[in-house]
Amino acid sequence: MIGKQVSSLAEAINGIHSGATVLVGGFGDAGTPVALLEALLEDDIRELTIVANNAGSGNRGLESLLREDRVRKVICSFPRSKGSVWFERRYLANEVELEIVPQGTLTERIRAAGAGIGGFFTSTGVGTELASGRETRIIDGREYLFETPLFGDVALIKAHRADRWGNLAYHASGRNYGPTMAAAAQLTVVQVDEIVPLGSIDPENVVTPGVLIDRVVKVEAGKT
Amino acid sequence: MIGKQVSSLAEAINGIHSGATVLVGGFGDAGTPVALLEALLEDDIRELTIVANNAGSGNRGLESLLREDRVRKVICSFPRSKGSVWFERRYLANEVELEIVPQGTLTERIRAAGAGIGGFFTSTGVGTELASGRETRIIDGREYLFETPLFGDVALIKAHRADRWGNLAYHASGRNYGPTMAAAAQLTVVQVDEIVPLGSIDPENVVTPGVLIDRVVKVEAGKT
Amino acid sequence: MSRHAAGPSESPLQNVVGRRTSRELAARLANDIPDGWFVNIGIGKPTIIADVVEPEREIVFHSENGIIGVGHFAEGSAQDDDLINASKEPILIVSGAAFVNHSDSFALIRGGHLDLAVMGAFQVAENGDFANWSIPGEKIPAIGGAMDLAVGAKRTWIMMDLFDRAGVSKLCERCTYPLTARGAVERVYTELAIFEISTIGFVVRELVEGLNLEELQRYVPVEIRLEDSHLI
Amino acid sequence: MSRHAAGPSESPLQNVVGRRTSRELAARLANDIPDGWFVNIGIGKPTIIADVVEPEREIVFHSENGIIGVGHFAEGSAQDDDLINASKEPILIVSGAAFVNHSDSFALIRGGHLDLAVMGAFQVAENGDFANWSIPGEKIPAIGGAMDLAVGAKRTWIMMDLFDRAGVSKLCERCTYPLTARGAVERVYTELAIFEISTIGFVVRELVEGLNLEELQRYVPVEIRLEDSHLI
Repeated sequence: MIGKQVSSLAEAINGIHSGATVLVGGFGDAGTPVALLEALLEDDIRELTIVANNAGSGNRGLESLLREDRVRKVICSFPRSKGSVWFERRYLANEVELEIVPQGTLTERIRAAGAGIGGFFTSTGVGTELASGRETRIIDGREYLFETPLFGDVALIKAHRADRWGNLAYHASGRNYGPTMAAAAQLTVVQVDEIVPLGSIDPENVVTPGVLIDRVVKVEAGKT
Repeated sequence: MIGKQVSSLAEAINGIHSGATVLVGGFGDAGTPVALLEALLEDDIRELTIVANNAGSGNRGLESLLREDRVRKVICSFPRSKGSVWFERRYLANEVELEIVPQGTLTERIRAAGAGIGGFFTSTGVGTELASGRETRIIDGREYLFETPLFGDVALIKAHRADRWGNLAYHASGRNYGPTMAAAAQLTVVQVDEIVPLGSIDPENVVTPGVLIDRVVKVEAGKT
Repeated sequence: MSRHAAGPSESPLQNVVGRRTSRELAARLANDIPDGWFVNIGIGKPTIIADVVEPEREIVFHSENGIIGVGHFAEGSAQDDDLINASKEPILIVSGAAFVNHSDSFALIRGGHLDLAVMGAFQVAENGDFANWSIPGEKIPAIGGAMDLAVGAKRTWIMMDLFDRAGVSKLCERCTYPLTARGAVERVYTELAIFEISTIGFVVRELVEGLNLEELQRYVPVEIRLEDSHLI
Repeated sequence: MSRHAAGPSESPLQNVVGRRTSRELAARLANDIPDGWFVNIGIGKPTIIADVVEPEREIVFHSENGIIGVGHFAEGSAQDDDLINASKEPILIVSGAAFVNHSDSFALIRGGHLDLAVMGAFQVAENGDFANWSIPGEKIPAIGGAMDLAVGAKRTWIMMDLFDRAGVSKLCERCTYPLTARGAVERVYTELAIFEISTIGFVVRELVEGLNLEELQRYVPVEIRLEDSHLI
């Protein structure tokens, strides 16, 4: 019987090692797997490369990992975020590296990793300093940059509802990077608000199919 | 007020010209916009390039267009289909051209067109005769083929339900190419079973957002 | 021709009577958007547009974090942590809205499916180049969706203060900050004037009440023309 | 060593007592799939697997037209025109199923998310190459999802008749038909025997009742070995 639920946050993050590349879902606080990120603090996991939209949001989650000096590098689109201070401190002290990527390129690179695409051409960033030294190509008269897939060792995402096969439904703009990141990591762990019986998510409305999910952990509302 | 519904099949296909490249949704009969395809016969539209999974299915739709000699070329993955004979006749008589594309590459090329991707690398087809004379590249030790976007002048698709903004929900495996093709053509026309009031498709369950849709026409069940 | 930038102490032309507040400017911009357009309203000031648009208008507002059909800002108990715009402010959605994932949201953007993107800028040049992600010497850059929107949306309009905090004009001959995109900007909406970028550079489409071209030109270090001077 | 192909009139070894029907072979193959695997069952014979799998098993069957969780074939009034497998046959879905669009379905395939793909073949070579889309001289090629599955799924097993209609072995030293993929095949399930492809070529994992290796080898023009002969 397929049962992807695990009963504790410790079990959910078991096996995540120092030095891992971690895809972290969320845009601002929406869809951010705060409990999973906080759980990483319980283990001695360091030197993480974090791939996320923001370099922290609010005062928990990535912000905690940055504060506790667990992060070696952040690959993100928009580091600045209200209420977060630790990325800036670490960055200005040269204690964390930043790779900044346009948001659409970030999500498309993660998609490529999950979809078996070896690389792709996008016009985003053409003519900017991000293009400097990069492979470009004119296709049908338009200039494009070559971009490569962005894989994670782990993806930590949040959804609203899961069944025991790992089928997921999200809530509102909490969906954001979840469906894309779920496909792009060796190990995909989901924090959900509720676990429902198999078959109770309408097959038409499953947003992320369970085939992409390894572990599901329910987090009580208060603990998020 | 945004109102994408049109009241007749004639209006739905208005402006489609001879020589157009037409993306046609459907896999077998599921999700095939038969009424829209049959409507093309009413006008003197010829020399079409058809992009579809199959070169006809059953005895209507693409099969009718092939029978009536409206098709110059078919770009598809699996031409053979039970109950369809006209593609084979035309093809063996050199009256229609065939470009055969692996199914995943077909849908990804259409996605690229709709998603502003100038081209991409896939391993599908490596080492086969489809790779002959084509650009290849080794990325992280794996060999890939370069593939280009596949645009349509028109996309004809079928969905189950639409609202007046063109938001769509599908039924079962009738979804197939619809969401991808909707984004890849200058003009996207949808045949639906029913038109529902704005707001009655849950925002979580809209599969194709109306931004991609130009015209919606309701086709009575009897009229396929 | 030498033009003078204002001093660093405060923004010029503060006392022009018709000077628009952000909400007034957002409403003015909304009036220029045709019904039926799908419009990204980015982060910061442009997000106000969805809050002030007249209720009978049907413009569909897109937020790059996967919302098609952004409505008003959400207040009090209507706020939902998972329903925020790209500025991370709580919002409502309209009837007919749809949620999509991030990859699909940017496929819409890059694929040319949005009629318009409205965003802020640090600098806009008369050739349509603009810069809004990195200020040399400032601490941390932040791109967000701006580069994708600028190359992907059918049109880019900038909505911004005409002067930066030091009182320096954001309209310029050529951008000196790192570019977001080349030649993308069609229009610039500011608190004092609305500009179009044509092949001859900045053309004033509208000056607010109490402001004339000569006065404005004194603070803008690149030539600005009135619409009827196009062919001169 | 010379080996003889059967005559064109009919398939060899028709009368072997343990020769499996397609449904028996599908059930046999299903027994080799671990619980919890996500498995594409392509078109043709492999689609039978989802119909014969034991009800207590939890194997999730994928059909490339966007179905995750294929169930039994649908009969009578349970048939739905929009719910078909990749062979275009009406099916049911299981509890826990999900529908995805074609691009997402092939992203799953190409991205390496399926544990196994089972498909038919015209030829399978001892180096793992196989051919199943085009027969030179035949009229119309048809690729479908085979090339994507062969490079994308973690494993490829072939389920096919051992001999073609002319009675010629489909197992061969090297494919002469256009390849679907190089070196992809791990196992071959046929009505008479089950083979594994190892670094030394075809290894017999199972012969049906009433068949011995020498007898089978007479009709197969490439060396086949018993499992325990690996190191000889």
